[in-house]
Amino acid sequence: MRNYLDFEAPIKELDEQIQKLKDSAVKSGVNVDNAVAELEKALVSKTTEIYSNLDPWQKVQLSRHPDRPYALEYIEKLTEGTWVELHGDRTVKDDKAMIGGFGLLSGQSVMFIGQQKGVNTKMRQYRNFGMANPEGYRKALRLMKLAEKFNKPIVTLIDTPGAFPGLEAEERGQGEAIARNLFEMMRLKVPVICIIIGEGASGGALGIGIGDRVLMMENTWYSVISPESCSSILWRSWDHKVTAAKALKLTADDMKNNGLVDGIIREPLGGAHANHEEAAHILKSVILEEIAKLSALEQEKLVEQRITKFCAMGSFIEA
Amino acid sequence: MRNYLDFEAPIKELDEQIQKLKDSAVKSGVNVDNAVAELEKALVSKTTEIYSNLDPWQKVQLSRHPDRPYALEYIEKLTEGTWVELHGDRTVKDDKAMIGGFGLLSGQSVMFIGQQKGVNTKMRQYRNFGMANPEGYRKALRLMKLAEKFNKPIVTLIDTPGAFPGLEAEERGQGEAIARNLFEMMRLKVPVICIIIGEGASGGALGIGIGDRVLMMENTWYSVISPESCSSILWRSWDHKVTAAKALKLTADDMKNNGLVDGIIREPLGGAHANHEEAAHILKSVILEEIAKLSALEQEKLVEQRITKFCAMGSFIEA
Amino acid sequence: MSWFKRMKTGITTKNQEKKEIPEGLWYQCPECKHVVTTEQHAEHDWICEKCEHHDKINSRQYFSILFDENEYEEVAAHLISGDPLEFTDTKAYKDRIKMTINKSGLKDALRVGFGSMEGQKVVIACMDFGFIGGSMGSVVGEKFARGVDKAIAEKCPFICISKSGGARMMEAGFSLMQMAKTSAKLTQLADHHLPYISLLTDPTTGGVTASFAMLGDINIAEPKSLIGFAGPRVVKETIGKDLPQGFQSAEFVLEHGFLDYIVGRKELKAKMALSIRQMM
Amino acid sequence: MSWFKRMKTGITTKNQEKKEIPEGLWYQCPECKHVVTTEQHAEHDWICEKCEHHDKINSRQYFSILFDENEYEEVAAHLISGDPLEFTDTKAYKDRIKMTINKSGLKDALRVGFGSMEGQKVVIACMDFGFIGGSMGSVVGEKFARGVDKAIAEKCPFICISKSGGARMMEAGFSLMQMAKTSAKLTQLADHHLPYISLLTDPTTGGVTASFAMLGDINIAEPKSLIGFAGPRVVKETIGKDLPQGFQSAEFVLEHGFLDYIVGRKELKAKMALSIRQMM
Ligand SMILES: [Zn+2]
Ligand SMILES: [Zn+2]
Repeated sequence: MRNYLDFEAPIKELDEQIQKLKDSAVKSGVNVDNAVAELEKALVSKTTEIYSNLDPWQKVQLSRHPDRPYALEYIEKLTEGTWVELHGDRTVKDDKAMIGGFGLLSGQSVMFIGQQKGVNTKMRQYRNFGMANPEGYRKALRLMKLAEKFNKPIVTLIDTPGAFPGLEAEERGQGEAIARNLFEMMRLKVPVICIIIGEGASGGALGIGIGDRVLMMENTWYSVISPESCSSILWRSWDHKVTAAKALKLTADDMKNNGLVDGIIREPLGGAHANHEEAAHILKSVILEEIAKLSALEQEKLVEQRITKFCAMGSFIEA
Repeated sequence: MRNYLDFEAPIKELDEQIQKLKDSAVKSGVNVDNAVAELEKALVSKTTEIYSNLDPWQKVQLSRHPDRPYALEYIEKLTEGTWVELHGDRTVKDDKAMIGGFGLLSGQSVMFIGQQKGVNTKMRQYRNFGMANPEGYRKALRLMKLAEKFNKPIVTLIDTPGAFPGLEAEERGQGEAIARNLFEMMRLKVPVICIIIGEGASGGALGIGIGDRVLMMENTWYSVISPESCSSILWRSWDHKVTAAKALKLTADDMKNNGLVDGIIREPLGGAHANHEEAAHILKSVILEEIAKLSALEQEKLVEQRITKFCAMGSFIEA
Repeated sequence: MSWFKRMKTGITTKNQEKKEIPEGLWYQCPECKHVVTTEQHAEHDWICEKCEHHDKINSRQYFSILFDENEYEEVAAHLISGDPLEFTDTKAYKDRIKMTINKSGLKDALRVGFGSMEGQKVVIACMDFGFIGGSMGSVVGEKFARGVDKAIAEKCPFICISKSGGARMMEAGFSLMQMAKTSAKLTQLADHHLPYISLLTDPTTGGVTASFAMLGDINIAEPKSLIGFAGPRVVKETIGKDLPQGFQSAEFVLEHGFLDYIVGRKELKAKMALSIRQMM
Repeated sequence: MSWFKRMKTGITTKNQEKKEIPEGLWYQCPECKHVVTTEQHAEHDWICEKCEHHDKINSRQYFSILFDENEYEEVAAHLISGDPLEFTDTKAYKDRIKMTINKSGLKDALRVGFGSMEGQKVVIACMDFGFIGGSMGSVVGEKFARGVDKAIAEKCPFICISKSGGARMMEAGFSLMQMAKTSAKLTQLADHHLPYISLLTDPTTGGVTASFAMLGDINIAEPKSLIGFAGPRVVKETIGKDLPQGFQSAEFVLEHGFLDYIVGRKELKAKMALSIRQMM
C-alpha cells in the first residue's frame, strides 16, 4: 500500500483505475491490455505534469513522504550485502538516529554516514525521528576520522528535521558537537560527498554536511529553518508555511542557483518514493562518478578547495 | 597543627619538647637558646635517621600523609600567580579530581595537569579523593592537545589511589579513556614530564603518566596495585600489606632500579610535608632543567625516544 | 530639563536597543534595582556595583574595555548586507536592514577591531545584539572571515565575543552556510597555530553556538550568561516540563565541560591577556 | 572404560582450565544444560546449538576458527616469563610459572599467529585465560609487540582477541608498564595505516581493557561477554548497591558507545574479514 500526498490525488486515482481494471480482467478473463496501456500513458503524463510544477512547499512535503527511502535502505541497496554498521561515539552512547559504517560500492570501500528515520511507529521512536543527539554527531566524526585514516571516501546522507533539542542534548553539548564536526570535516583529507536525501534542516543537517560535493536530490529541501518554524517566528503563526517555503529558497534549484550546493540529483518519475530501486541506482552512479573525480585530486588541493568553496558563500555589499 | 605518622613519633616528641622549651622561655624570660639548638640538632639527626631507613610500607604511608602538598598547591607555588585553570572535557563534564591549565614557570608557559585530592573533609568529597572519572582523563587529554598545538611542554603531577571504579565511570568508559590517553600521550610532539608526587596507583596513575621523563618524589609509590589490595587478593587478607608493599617493589628506588621510571626527586628533610616551600622549590628546578634538556630535541626524536623507552620495559626469557 | 525628567529618561531604555545602551543620566539595575549614574555605571564596566549583574553591552563598549586606550583599527567596517533572496516577511528584508542601520548606528551584527590588549596585538570580533538580535547573516560571516585573515596577517590571536539569537532567517541558506564559513576560517587560524579565544556572553544560542562560539582553543563566558544550542523555550516544549534551575547558564555549561572558565568583566582583560601570553 | 566413566570425565572439567578446554566426550552447556558430544561442540565452534551460549575457548581454538585451514606460523612462541621482582606470595612466582606452563601446555597468556584469513594475510594475537587468568605480564607485552612488528613487516592487519582478568600482580610495575608498551606499539601500527581489530571476549577487564583492548580501529565483542575496567564486585562495593541487569555486558558496552558491533562466533571470521577488506 503506498501513501499519496494531497497533490498526488490524480496519480492515486489513475493507480486505482489501473488496479481495478487488472483485477476485473483476472475475474472476467477479458483482455484489458489496451485500456491499461492507455491509462498508464495517462499516468506518466499526469505524473510528469504534477512533478514538473511542484511548488517549494510541495517539495517539502515530498521530502517527508512516508514512502520515501531512508538512509539505511539506500546504503543497503548501494552496497549489496557488504555494509557493516559500526556503532558508538566511544564516549557515552550509540545514537540510533545517526548511522554509519563501511560498505563496498562496486568493490570500492566507502564510509557511509547518515541520519536515519524510522520506517514505522516503533522505529520512528527508536530512531528519534532522525534527530540526532550530540553523541550522534560525535559518532559520525569518529567514523569520518576512521575513514580518513584508511584513505577511504566518505558519503553522508542527510535526512533530518533537525538536531534534537532535548535537555540531555543541551547537557552534552549539541552546539559543540555540531561545531566540532564543521571544523573537522572541513579538513578531512579524503573526498567527502554530502547528499540531501530528504529533509535538510539547519545545523542538524550541516553537522554532517561539509563536503567537496554537496548534492540535493530533486525533491528535498535544505535551509536554516523549516518553513513551519519560520512562519511561526516571522509571521507569528503556523499558517504561512507555504509562503515561508517559497521565501526561504530552500529547493534544490534555488540552493544550486545561489551557489550553496553543488548539484542536483535527478529522481525517478514520481519521486524517489515511487521507485526505490531506480532512485538508489541513480544515487550510486552519481556517487561513483564524483568519487572518481575527487580521488584524482591531491589531498591538500581537496581540503583547500573545500575551504575556499565554503568561504565564498555569502552575499554582501562593500559599501 | 601538623600530623604525625606512627613512625614519626620520635620527631613529634622532639618537636613538642622544643615548643615547650620556647613557651617556657617566653614565660620565664630565661634564655634557652642553647638547649633549643641542642634539641634541634637532635631533631635533624633523628629525622635523618628515620628517613634514611624507611621501609616500603612507610613510604606508602608518607605518600598519603595528610600534610603532604597536593597538585594545586605545587602548581600555585611554581607559577606564582600566573596559573589559569582550564575546565571541562568538552563532552560531558568538568571533573574536579583532575585539574589542568597553563601557568608560567619562570616566564615559560607550561601546561600543568594533575590529580587533585581534597585538603579537608568537604574538599575530599568534592575532589572524589583524587579518583578521576573518564571525563577527567578526557579533560587531561584535551588540555595536552591544546599544549601540543601551541608547542608548550606538559607537566603532569600524579597523585591518585586509582581511577574511580564507579558505575557511571564504567558507563562512560573508564577503560577507553585511560587507553586513549596512553595512545595519544605516546605521540605528543611536545616534552612531557610526569611526576609522581604522592600515590601512583595503577592505570589511574598511568593515564596521565606517559612522558619523556617519569620521575618519582622520594616518598611516593607507583605500582599496578596498592599494597592493601594486593594483600587481599594474593594473601586473601588485608594483613599482609607490609609484605605486599615490599614484594611489589613500588618505591622510587626500586622503580628506578628496574628501569620503570627515569629518576627520583629529592624531598626536604622529613619529607615534602615537613617543608612545602622547599619541596616546591626542588620540584621547580627539576622541571626547568628537564624542560631545557627535552626542548633541545627535535619533535620526531622526542616521540621516537618516548616510544622506544616504554617498548623496552619488560623482563622475559628467550627460551 | 528637570531632575525628574532626566531620571525618567535614564531608567526607561528604548525597546529597540534591548537595554544595551542605557541612555540618559541614570541606570537602574534590573536585578537588584540599585540606581547609579550612567557615568558610574560605565566606570564599573556596566556591572552593577551592588549585585555584580553584568549589563548587556555592545561592541563599542567591549572594545573600550579591552583595547588599550580604546584605540583600534576597525576591520571591514564598510560591509553591509545584500538581500540575496529578496526576502519579505511582514517587512522587506532590505527595508529592515536600512532601518536597523539608521536606528542602531551599526552596519551589521558584528564589528571587528585590531589593536593591542595589554601591549599584545590582537583582533577582536564582537557581536551586537542590537542588530536584529545578533543574528548571523552573510556580513557577520564575511567580517569574521576578514578578522581571521587580519589575525593571520598580523600573526596575532583572534578573540570573538558572541552574543546572538542565532541564524538570520531572512538570509536562509546563506545564513546557514555562515556556520560553515566561520568554521572554515578557524581551521586556517589553527593551521597558523594562532590562539582563538571565544567569549560567550548573554545570550549565545543557535547557529553561533553550533559554530564559532564553541570552537575556541579556550571557551570562556561572562557569569550567568545564557548559552545553548536550542533556546530554552524550545527545549521546554520538547521535554514537556519545566527546565531545571540554572539550565543553560554559563555555570551549568561549565559544569558540563564546555567552558574553560567564567570570568567577570572586571577581570576579563587581564585574564584573557594572561591566557594569550600562555598560548603565544 | 565404561560409558558412565566417560560421561563423568566429559562433564567434569578441571578447575585449573576454567572450562576452556572441556575434555572427554561430552559437553554440557552451563546455561541451558543441553548435552552434546565434544566433537559436535567443536563443530559448532564451541557454541551451544540450543541457546547460543558461547563457551570460553583458548587461543588454539580461536586460531582453528579464524586461520584458513588452521595454518599459521607462531610468532615469538619461545618467550617465557622472567621473575624480575623475585616475587613470592603464597607461592614463588617462578614456581607458579613453571607449574602453569606444565599444566596448561602454554608458555604464557598470549599467543600470536601469522597466517591468512579468507585469503588475506593477518596477524592474530589471542589471550589464554587458562594462563594465570589471562593476566598481562612482560611476556604478554613483548609478544603483543612482536605481533605488531610482524604485521608492520608483512603490511597486514593486526587482530587481538582479549580475555583477561587484568594485571599480573607478580610483575607489579612491569605489568603496569605493559599497558604503556602495548599502546606504544599500536601508535606504530597506526603510523603505517594498518587496521587493528580488537575482539573483546568473556571476560575482558582491568589493564587490558584500559589499554590495547579499547584501542581498536574497530572494537568488537562476542555476545554477552563481560567487559569493564573495574570488576563488577569492586563497582558494587563502590556504589554500595546491586548492579543493574546486564551491567558491563557486551550489549551494555555497545549501547554506551564503545563497541562497533557484537558478533557471534559463527559469523566472526566472515565479518572480520569483510571489515578488514573495507579498511585495507
Ligand atoms: Zn544589581
Ligand atoms: Zn545452551
